[in-house]
Amino acid sequence: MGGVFPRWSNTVFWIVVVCLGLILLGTPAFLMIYVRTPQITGQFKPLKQPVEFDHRHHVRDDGIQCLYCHSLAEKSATAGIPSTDVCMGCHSQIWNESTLLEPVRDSFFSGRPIRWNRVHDLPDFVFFNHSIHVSSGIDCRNCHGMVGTMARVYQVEKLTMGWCLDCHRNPEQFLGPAADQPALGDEEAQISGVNVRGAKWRVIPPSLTHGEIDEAFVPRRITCSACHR
Amino acid sequence: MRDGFLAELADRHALIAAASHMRALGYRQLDAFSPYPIIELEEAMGIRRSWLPWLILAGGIAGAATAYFFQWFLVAVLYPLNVGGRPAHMPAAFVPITFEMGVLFASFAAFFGALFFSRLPRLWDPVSDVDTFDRASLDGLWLRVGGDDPKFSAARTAQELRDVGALAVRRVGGRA
Amino acid sequence: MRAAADPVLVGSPTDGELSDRLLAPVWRAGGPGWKILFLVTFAGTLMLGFLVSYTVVEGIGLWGNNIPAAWAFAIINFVWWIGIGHAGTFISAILFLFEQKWRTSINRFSEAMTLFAVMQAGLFPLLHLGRPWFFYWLFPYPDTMEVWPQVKSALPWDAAAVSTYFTVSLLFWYLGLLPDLAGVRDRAPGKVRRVIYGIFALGWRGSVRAWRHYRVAYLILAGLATPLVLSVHSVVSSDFAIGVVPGWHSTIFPPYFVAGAIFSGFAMVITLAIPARAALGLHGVITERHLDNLAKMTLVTGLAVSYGYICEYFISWYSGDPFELYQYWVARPTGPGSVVFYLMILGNVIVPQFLWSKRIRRNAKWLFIASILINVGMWSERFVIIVMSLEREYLVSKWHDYAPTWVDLGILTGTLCFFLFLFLLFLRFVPFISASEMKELAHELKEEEKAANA
Amino acid sequence: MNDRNRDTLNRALAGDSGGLSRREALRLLGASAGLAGLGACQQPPSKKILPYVNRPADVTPGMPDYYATSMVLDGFATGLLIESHQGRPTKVEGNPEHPASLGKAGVLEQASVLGVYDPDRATQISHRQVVSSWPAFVREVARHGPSQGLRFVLPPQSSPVLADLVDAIAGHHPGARFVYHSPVSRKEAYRATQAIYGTPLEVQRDFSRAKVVVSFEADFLATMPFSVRAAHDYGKRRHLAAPDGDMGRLYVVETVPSATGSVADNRLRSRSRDIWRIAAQVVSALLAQQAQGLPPALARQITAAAGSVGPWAQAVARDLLRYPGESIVVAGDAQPAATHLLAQVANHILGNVGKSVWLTAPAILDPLGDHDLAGLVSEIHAGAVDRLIILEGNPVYTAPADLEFERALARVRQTAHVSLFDNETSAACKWLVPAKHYLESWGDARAYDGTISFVQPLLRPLYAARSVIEVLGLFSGRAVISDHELVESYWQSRRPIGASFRSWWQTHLQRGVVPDTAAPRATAQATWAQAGAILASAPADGDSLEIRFPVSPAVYDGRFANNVWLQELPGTVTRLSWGNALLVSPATAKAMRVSDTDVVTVERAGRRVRAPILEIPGHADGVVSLYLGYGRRGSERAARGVGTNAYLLRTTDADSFARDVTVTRTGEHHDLALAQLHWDLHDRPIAFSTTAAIYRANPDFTERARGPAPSLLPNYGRSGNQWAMTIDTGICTGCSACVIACQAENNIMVVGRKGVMGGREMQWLRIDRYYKDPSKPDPEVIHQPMLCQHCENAPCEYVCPVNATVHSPDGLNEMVYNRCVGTRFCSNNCPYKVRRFNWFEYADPSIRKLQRNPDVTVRDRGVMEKCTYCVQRIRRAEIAANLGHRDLRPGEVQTACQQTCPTGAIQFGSLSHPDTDMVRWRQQPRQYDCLHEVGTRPRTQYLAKITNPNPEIK
Repeated sequence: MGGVFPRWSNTVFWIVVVCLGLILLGTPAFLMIYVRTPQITGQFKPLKQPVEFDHRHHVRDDGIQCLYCHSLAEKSATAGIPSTDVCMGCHSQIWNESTLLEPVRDSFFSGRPIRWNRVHDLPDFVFFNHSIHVSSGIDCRNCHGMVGTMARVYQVEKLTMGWCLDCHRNPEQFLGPAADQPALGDEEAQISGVNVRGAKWRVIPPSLTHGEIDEAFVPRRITCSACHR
Repeated sequence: MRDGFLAELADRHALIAAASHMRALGYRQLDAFSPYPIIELEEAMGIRRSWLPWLILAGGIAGAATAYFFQWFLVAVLYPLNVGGRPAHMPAAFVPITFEMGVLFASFAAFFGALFFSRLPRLWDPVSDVDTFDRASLDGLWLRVGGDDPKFSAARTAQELRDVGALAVRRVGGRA
Repeated sequence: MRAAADPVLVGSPTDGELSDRLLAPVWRAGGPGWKILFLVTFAGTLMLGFLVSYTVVEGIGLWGNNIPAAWAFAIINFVWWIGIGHAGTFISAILFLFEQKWRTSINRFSEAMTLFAVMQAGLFPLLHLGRPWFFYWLFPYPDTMEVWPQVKSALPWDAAAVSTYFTVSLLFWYLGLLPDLAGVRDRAPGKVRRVIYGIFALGWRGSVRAWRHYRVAYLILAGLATPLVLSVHSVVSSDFAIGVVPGWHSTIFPPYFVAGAIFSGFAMVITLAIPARAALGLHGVITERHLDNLAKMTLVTGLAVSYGYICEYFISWYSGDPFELYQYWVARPTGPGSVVFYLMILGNVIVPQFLWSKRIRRNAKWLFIASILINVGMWSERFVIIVMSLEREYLVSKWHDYAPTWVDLGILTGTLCFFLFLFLLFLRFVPFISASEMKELAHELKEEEKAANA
Repeated sequence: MNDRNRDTLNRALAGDSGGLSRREALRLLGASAGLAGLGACQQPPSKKILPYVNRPADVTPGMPDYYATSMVLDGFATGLLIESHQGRPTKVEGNPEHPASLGKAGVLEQASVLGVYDPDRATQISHRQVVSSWPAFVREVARHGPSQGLRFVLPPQSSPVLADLVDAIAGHHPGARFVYHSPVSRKEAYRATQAIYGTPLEVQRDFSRAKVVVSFEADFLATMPFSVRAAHDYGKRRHLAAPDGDMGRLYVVETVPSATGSVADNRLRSRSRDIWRIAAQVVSALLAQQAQGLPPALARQITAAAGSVGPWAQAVARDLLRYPGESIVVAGDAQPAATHLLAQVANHILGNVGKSVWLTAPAILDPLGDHDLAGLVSEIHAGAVDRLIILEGNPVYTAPADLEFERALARVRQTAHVSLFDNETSAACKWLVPAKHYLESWGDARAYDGTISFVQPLLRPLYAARSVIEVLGLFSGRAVISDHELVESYWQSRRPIGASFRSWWQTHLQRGVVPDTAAPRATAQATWAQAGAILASAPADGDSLEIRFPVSPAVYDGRFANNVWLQELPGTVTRLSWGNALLVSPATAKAMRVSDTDVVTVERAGRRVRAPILEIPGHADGVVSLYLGYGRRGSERAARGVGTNAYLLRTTDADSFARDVTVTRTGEHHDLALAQLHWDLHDRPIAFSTTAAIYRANPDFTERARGPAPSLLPNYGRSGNQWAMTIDTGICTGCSACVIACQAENNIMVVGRKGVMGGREMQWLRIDRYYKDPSKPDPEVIHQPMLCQHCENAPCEYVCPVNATVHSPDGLNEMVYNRCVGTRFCSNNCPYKVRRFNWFEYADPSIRKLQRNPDVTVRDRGVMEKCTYCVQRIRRAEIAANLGHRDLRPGEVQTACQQTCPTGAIQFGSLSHPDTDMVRWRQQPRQYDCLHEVGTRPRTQYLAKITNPNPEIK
């Protein structure tokens, strides 16, 4: 009767086997890579905001410091989106008839808050506290990037747990020089608008070991309940 | 061994006799097909011991070592945590997974090694085009002489096969 | 061998006859009995699918579990099924190593039984999770959290053991199946069937070189599967033995679990073999000798299980631990659900004693009934260990009784149906007795006979 | 302040508040990921942030604020601090400056925060079930000329503002009458003091110094007014610092086991109607030793009434006489005036009056209840009432059954109910005006001791609600309407001379209390004028079956019945949640041939109810009892149909206990949602107790359950703060305030009756109740607060396959919800069974979610949870300390349970602060670890319960 398989079936068989193998191994590999892409982490996506607020203008051109508007960053868990009256503090005087500022005036006079779109969003089970990071000497830019160069703000860092741990395991790498040394080149400071570090913040000298940092500063760098409660 | 002759034998004793006879005649590119394993045939054809066991051993050791290394590296080095007061590196707790992975890798080595050494999977082979060869998986017993055997000769070999009791001799491969 | 006393193969069929007889069910249409059973078990499988989805959507609150009995039916079913799986590998691997000829006619379908039982078992560790969609956190993969599994827990051991066990059993089974798949490829009517079986046969042609590697691989896989059989239920037993729960925290658990697993597995083989043999007219290949041997194995392992019980009770008394004393001497015999405890004693201690009798061992009907009782008994044992221990743990204030819900019962029934469903498919589409091994056996027997006659 | 609150609230109601919508998105994420099998590959949709338009200066988003206010219950104020997150009150704590609280809060106060977010609250003014409006109500009901037929029914009141309004109304409507009605009447106590002193007076007691306390059915530690303070003082007094310390002695005579009874050194079970006679026996025994100051006729009457004095009373009297001026004899509100009288006689004989006991003018208006519901009903039937305004309360439900108040209401032309809920009374009234919750109201009140306390709102009313004084204001003829203006203008007119009102007002509002305004000690002399008559009115004895109507320790008289936390709170002694049951002693149950869950019919004077039986060891024989507050049939969904309505058996002449009751079996069964089914210790080393005498002789009686546990495991470093807890079971009364505090702090969901019956309750902290010798008729009770023990060698941790529960360097057993896959192995392996599993999605989607603490994750379905030692508080304090460049101070971190525990039985802190009670306590010899021998090394440790029974009583 003879075989049922023609000669080419060998080739086809192997092609199929290799393809199946690739799919089997490739799918998880692809997914693991995919979750690290900006598509999933939400990086580099400038969000349209109800007000065309331009950080470049305010930070670079006007030299306004982060903490002027995000004033809660050193006191509270949240850095705080400025309330409308903070905007109007200046804009009642300048550009007070600009159409771009219509939503701000609208909010101020109607009492309805401006509905900003969230750029940096952590899951609900993560309790991030701005004040402890800022006061420990973490530069705003470490997490938020060069906001002063962004027209519309976007997320720069991955904000995954692994990314958090990078710093929590080795905080000294991400801390600036001690308070008495100039933190940043003037130009850089000017661009980023970051100038949060003054003498009143406690800065961890990079020479300390983990143990010494534990002892003297933040004792729980990587314990779960530092962030998950 | 793309072409050559395929000779059908009546029973296992005939097959064993034919194989050892052909080997005695100096043929080396011999192969036989049977529906069940015939150990004496391997001896008759002078086939050496398989070294698949060594591959399997290597697979097992590799699996176990990888498993232990990963357990140690992940829980004692990458992210050591205080779990129930236990030390981060706790060899006793790593044993089961190490063992299981050793067995798993060894089994993979055994299965895929056996296929690989048998040159499988191969859906098509010249012999499968031979009529009635399909009985080889049921009750047929066949001896094959490869066309690349230095002693191979289209006329003489067929005759020699008939002489050792082949019920039928068929040409494999080429243009039949 | 005492082959003369009792045949493992009746008559002396030729290779061709054996091929026809053992391969033909693959291309013959199933009878009406098969069809009815198929439909019934298929419906049960659909119900299982529905209940699984229902549980995943609503939460495992649908089950009867509570605190303290946070584990119940799911884990009982898991341990029970995986225990049943043990006999297949035991028969095909350990008996192979001991060159027990009688294993030949039953090893294929006991291995299939193993695979299908492990498939049922594998369902439960997944399903019983509170958040089954995160099951992959039990495996080490580079996640964005940079957190890893905790390998001091017995559950990752379990994941490794069960998946290894399934994989190795599958490879072992498939390797043994290759010659028969080739047989079907070459013998079956119709091209489609030949092509399909041909692809699965991977081009097996029975070359002497292939047989050589095949034999080595098969032997070593059998050698690997042997410690695996022993390790899997040992690991499963550590799911309990590493805990501090009175009734779990016991060093006898690994051997006693392994014995119990093989015990229940043999019982299940008997449960499946007796009806299959009758329905398919295989009295010639599955002879009374097989039943007798299976029953003897059941008796031996059953005695081992009884010994385990005695040890547990002895140690609980000897240690004087008040929690264990209460657990073993009060909670189990007199506590809530003590009926299950007595079912366990009936099935696992009393019923096996009847197997001392040769007449019962060789009587298919009684043996079948005994095997069912043993299966029930082993399920009860897991209930007793898991649920009854948890119901009466350390802290008196949190003693609480457990009662299953209809979802629990439905899922158990569903897995039974799914198991039978797979088994019916197997009987119909896979040569369920190894034709190549039978041929080898037939020749060996012939040689022996010749030698004996000479 | 109000603008701000409205701002936040509007956002929250629109579902826009960051936390809430984020959470829901997460759930969707979970669901879709479940289908796709790819948890990490979904991205939630972009979410909104809504900043303030004008940020108030005193609000820091992300940080809680605390405001002082007071909760008033039947007239008496308890000062509270309310934790508020951007305008959302989330948690109630005691006000340390307030004398009724001293920083502690009870069950009802703790749970009250959920009431403001009750989804079943009345939302709109309605007239005959049709939506109406405030102007219409004002026009139809309030704006009438002076009227003779105007009547008000309201709970007892101590508010000066309200008193002022009452006077104003009396001026405007000369015939108006006020009926102060509460089902929990204290009238008998006032009748007794009136009989002695000629005027009703409040008896004040100082438990912090009493050496011997005798309680005649007074649950002064849990359900009486001022009980939080009493428990605080009692806890301070009773805590035994060393084996030879002095702990005083507490005698309790009672019918139904109560919190107070459960911590008594000597407890005597008695039918309610016999308790006065036991009191008489004690007094009679006292009189035998010491009789001056008492009219001889009265003394003779008492001795005669007492009959022969039993050994118990003799022993108690001898004990009391040992400490003249340092003991307290107290009678319960449910007791007849005779018992109160006898208690006060005892206090006089013992010289306690003026020392441990003194008298003040009552804080509440009309203490004797000159106008009561019975009078009102007869007035109605006489046609004298044309307008009836019911301000809060629920008299249709709570009035004595013989009054048939609902029928009477129908005869009144104009009826209105100002109520939080559309309840039984609202349904019977023509008008329903939603009442403000106290967290939405302005007001004032006096504490039990007379201290002026302020009520200020934490948020604007969620609905079109009005407070009681606003409605009363309508009738006063004054132009001022809002409660804010009423309160402020009243106090402006009464500000202390010379002070600027603004600063005085601001200061005292902030403190919530005006210090040093406790009522002065009354100077009235005991004349004993009507004492004989009171004594003569004491109840007779007899053999008939008695029924007792105790107030529920959870839902009180039923007004809190829709509070799901309270419904799910297991009873202090019954351990029963979601309903009540007919409580009987095992002996009586046997005599009646009934047992647990048997449904019986209880019949009294032609009225009958059906209730399931629950046997309670320690209950008096020959009595059955049924908690008030259940069997509601208003529109409140959580309360409706739960349990049996005991009010149906109550009549005017028998409002706290009654005789001649019959109980018959129906043959039916009703499952009870009991949170604990077993209470025999089986000699297990779980809880320990002994007597002071034995403890003195053998201080090491807990030896087998303490000390280092042997282990093969290496020790982990223990530097820095190491958190730990010590609990003194000796002063735990089982009041369960900690349970509710934990529930509020940690977003613990309720599971309902079925959930509790299925063993799935979620409370992280439970109070286990053990009977030391359960076969005895009156076994000793041990309350053991059971929460995560934070074991150093935690069995739960090493069985988790995914590292979802691990140990922190500061000694916490951490539970990472978001890593949990829900294998539940940890719960199986927890010897203490303190882990809780989310079997379903328990998160309440209703408006109750506004109560949630934003610092604590709301747990998803399928994850484990458990006590965290309030890790959010620890981390917050650490951050604050870090910002302040300092170390944590001892006592800076308090867990929610510790903070509210009235007796201070729970102490929490760091082992690195040796100078704290927490550390000192655990060095006492009576310290033990629960299940020490399992080797878990728990951080939560216990002190054994020590009782000090009178050796003269066998």
